[in-house]
Amino acid sequence: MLTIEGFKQALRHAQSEIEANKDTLTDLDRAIGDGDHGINMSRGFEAVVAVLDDDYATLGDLSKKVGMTLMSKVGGAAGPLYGSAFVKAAPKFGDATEADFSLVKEALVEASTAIKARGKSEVGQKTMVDVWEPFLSDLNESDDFDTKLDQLVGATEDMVATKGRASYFGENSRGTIDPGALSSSIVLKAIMKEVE
Amino acid sequence: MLTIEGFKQALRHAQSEIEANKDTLTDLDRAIGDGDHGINMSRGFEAVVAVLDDDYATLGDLSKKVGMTLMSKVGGAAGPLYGSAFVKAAPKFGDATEADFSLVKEALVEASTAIKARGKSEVGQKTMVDVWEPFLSDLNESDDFDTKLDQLVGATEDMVATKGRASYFGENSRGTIDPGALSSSIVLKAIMKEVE
Amino acid sequence: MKKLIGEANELVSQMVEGMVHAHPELYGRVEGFNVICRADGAKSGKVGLVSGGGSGHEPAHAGYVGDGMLDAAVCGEVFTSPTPDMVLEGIKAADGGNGVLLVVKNYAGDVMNFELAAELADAEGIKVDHVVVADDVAITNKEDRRGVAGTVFVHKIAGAAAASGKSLDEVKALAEKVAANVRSMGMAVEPCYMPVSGKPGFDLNEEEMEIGIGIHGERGVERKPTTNVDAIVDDLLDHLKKEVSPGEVAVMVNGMGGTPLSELYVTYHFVAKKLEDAGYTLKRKYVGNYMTSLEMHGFSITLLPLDEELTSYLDAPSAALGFKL
Amino acid sequence: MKKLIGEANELVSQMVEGMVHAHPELYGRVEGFNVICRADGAKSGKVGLVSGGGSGHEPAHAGYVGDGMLDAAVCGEVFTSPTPDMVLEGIKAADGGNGVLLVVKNYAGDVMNFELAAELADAEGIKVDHVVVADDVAITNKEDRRGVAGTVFVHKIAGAAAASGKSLDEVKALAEKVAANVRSMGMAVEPCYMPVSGKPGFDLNEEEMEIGIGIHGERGVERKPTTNVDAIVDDLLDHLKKEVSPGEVAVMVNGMGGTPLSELYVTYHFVAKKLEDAGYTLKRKYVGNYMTSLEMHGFSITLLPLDEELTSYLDAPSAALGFKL
Ligand SMILES: Nc1ncnc2c1ncn2[C@@H]1O[C@H](COP(=O)(O)OP(=O)(O)O)[C@@H](O)[C@H]1O
Ligand SMILES: Nc1ncnc2c1ncn2[C@@H]1O[C@H](COP(=O)(O)OP(=O)(O)O)[C@@H](O)[C@H]1O
Ligand SMILES: [Mg+2]
Ligand SMILES: [Mg+2]
Ligand SMILES: [Mg+2]
Ligand SMILES: [Mg+2]
Repeated sequence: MLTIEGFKQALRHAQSEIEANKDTLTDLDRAIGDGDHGINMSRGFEAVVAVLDDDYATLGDLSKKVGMTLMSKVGGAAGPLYGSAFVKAAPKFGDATEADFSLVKEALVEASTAIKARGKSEVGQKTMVDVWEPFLSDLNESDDFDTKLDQLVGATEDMVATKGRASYFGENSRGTIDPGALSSSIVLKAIMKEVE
Repeated sequence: MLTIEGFKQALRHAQSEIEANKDTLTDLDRAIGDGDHGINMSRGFEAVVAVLDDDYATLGDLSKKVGMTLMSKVGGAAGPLYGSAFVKAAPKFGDATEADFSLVKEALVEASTAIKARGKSEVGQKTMVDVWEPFLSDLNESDDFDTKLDQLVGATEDMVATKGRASYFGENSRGTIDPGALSSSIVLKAIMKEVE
Repeated sequence: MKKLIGEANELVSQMVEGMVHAHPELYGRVEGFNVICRADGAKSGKVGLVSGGGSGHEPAHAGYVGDGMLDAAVCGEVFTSPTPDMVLEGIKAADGGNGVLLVVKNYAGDVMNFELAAELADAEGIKVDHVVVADDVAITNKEDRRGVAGTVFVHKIAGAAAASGKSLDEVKALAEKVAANVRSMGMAVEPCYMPVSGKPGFDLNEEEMEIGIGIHGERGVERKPTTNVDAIVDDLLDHLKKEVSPGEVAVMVNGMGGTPLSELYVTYHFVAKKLEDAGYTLKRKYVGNYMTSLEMHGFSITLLPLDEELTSYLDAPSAALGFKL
Repeated sequence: MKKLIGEANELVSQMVEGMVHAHPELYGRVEGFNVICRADGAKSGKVGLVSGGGSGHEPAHAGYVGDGMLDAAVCGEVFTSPTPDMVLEGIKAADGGNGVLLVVKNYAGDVMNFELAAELADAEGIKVDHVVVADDVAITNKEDRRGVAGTVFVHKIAGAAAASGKSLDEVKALAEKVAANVRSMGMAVEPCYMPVSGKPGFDLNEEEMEIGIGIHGERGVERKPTTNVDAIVDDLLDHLKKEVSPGEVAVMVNGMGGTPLSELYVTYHFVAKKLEDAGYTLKRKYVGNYMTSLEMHGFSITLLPLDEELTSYLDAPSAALGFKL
């Protein structure tokens, strides 16, 4: 069950993991992008943590607030993508104050759909979509979420980017993990941990 | 006896020595100036060598031409100083086609006076004047010119500059030989060699 | 990495503060946002023109705010697209009641954030349209091309059209005409350094340069041994000439921020000679820092085919500090 | 050291070539010399204004040629005073029959070469006078002070006075008024590299900066651990405030050539705050690259006390690319 408190806990946990991986995210983006993904995510999740002290009546309210915060603090490509994800997940959570596995999954599927729609992207382009979509497509409550996420992140290493800044480097984008894939796995791990 | 051919030979020799010491001159100027003295002198003496193929009727004509060439090719502080030196030495050489030690010395004293007048400088300020003036003040035909010049150049190392760019560094100008002193010794050595 | 800044995370805000303080006759700041607008407010009846993006490209974009060019510039964090709420503030500040055109450089982040802002503005009843600039021929696939220095010509021409009283559709059509035809390509011999992380965009050794760089510190599409600028210009022009036919053009030699102006004029000297030899007529010429990448040492060349219409808008008066005419 | 140039010894000539080609409506070149003059020639009856010095300071000096400022700029080799014959060509190109004023920066080489040129011009019957600018407070002894960014204010004010029809004596008196009162000081975190030798002006490690640098790559008068720009500004202002009393001033934050404009505005932000707190009124503000030192990364601050006379000349129109008004 994901409670409002659990959701908050997940977001705090995501923030501390992003902080711990800030340099890694930035270095990955430096290799196949513009070197700011760790900085952007860190700025965004710091702002998210700052709004967690407020009270939220529903999971939907919290998710929407998180999305709006990310949207107005992250910037870059990741901002609208993560922002849309949480904003679009909100109606699925609706007025619920706690969500079981299947509601969480449904909300996350909404989030994933929002990312693809906003980014006009699909699986196989070496973006965060390559974590969100396959992770959710055949997700079971009994899965080892972390292992699955790690595999998906690792799989982006060998891909050639066709979306986002990494696509500028064509074949040379191969050999580096997509930074957005890694940050997505951090966020999803933190949420799934609270659902377990 | 300094003949016209000998004067030309001296200038060619000066040029090749300046070329060989270009980096040293530049590095000295880098330490207590703006790092162009070797470049300026090299540009100037290359131009001097280019005018040596012409015929000159008198030592005076040649000295004047050398001065004008240096004036219009060296630039910086060294240009007007060396330029004035050779231009002002010219009337002393006058119509002579060869000069004995005492005429050469008289002409060089004129040159030294011209440098001081143009630079509004005097002995002890850590400039080329610290080579020209003491070298000429008690010069005898039997002197070991090279050794004397080397000593004078070396003596500038411990001076504190009060003229030229090196003066900006005050006490910190101590410990480096004055680049103009070194280039002056090169030029004077080359000339004295042809007088011997 | 050495930076002449205060706290890295206050860089953009202090820069904006400095700009507005230095040029109060020209600039206002939208309270609480890193958004620069006209000191005298939106011009009633005029189509508003808004641009922006990450910071670090100065004088872009605030340097193009002024009579005859932009009405607002939205200044994101360094090399990071501004957020939709910021862009919305820019739109509101530029809205004179006759619609607002957004000039967007073709980056996933810029496009998404500006689109989101347009949706928000729409919801508030402001008519908004946008044009996407993608002039960087270093990228083969046209759809993925980055918006770089050519964007400045879009600002200038769309700005002059808006100032002359054209409608939103007309201004947009002109902006699209420029965007469709302008082409650029850049290179660098030294990277820039990200202020927050302190890291260079790429690591080059003494004998290497990057060809086909973007303006966000990203690596070029090709790494080569350094040569003199004569040969580098050949290289960039080879790409550009494939897409811009000989004829009358505007040419821009744009510095990346850390390039001495003397080098830009030497570079221009070669560019002009080679283009004229190849049958181009350099009708308008621009040399300087127009769209930079912090302290990157390098340059880009931009070509815009000119007709009378574009030329007259290019020559129209502009009060913008970065393009004063 | 990486340079975007052709042959190093042709740098200045190719730069001048590039400038004249890019701006034919503004510039002419004195045939065979690295001297830039007005495209439309000397203005009959107007006092001519000539400046120059070593190259590497762009936009100085050619960038200040234009209606309302200079009539000719003499471009020596990089960081090397131009020779008397070159300066003479500049004087001739600027002579409109009513005398010529030379604006000379206080370096032994500049002073001697310009003086020699004045003697030559005098022999040709041209009335020439000169003013020496020595605004750099980093040097304690006033006579030895270097001429740095403050020179730009002399160009502007003397240029406006000449354009308004003042006599040689009047223009000179105004130039001397500016020179007597303007004060500057600079610093750098990265050196510049001499194009011919390829060597840096000084070697700094990652934690050091130079305070009190000149504009020829020379070391500063003090080497210190790097700090943020807030503290650096305090340091420079401490020196300047000793010599310029609170009151109405023009302030210039000048980039050394390799400094991003974003950093200059952040720097200006601190400068403005601190000066205002100390009782100065910033009547006019200038932020940008005015007097550079190749790709050096650093800045200088210049203060000029203003009265109504100076202010009106400062505000007068100027067509010069580096100071367009
Ligand atoms: N069109 C897109 N669709 C999905 N994800 C994208 C898209 N463009 C970029 N991304 C993701 O965003 C990440 C980069 O984010 P970030 O560095 O913060 O933004 P920017 O690229 O603007 O600097 C990439 O690693 C990628 O996962
Ligand atoms: N006023 C002066 N009088 C005599 N010699 C001087 C004077 N100023 C400079 N010099 C000499 O000139 C040398 C520097 O020449 P150079 O580097 O070519 O010119 P610049 O200083 O203009 O770069 C100094 O080492 C010094 O010997
Ligand atoms: Mg990025
Ligand atoms: Mg020197
Ligand atoms: Mg970015
Ligand atoms: Mg010099």
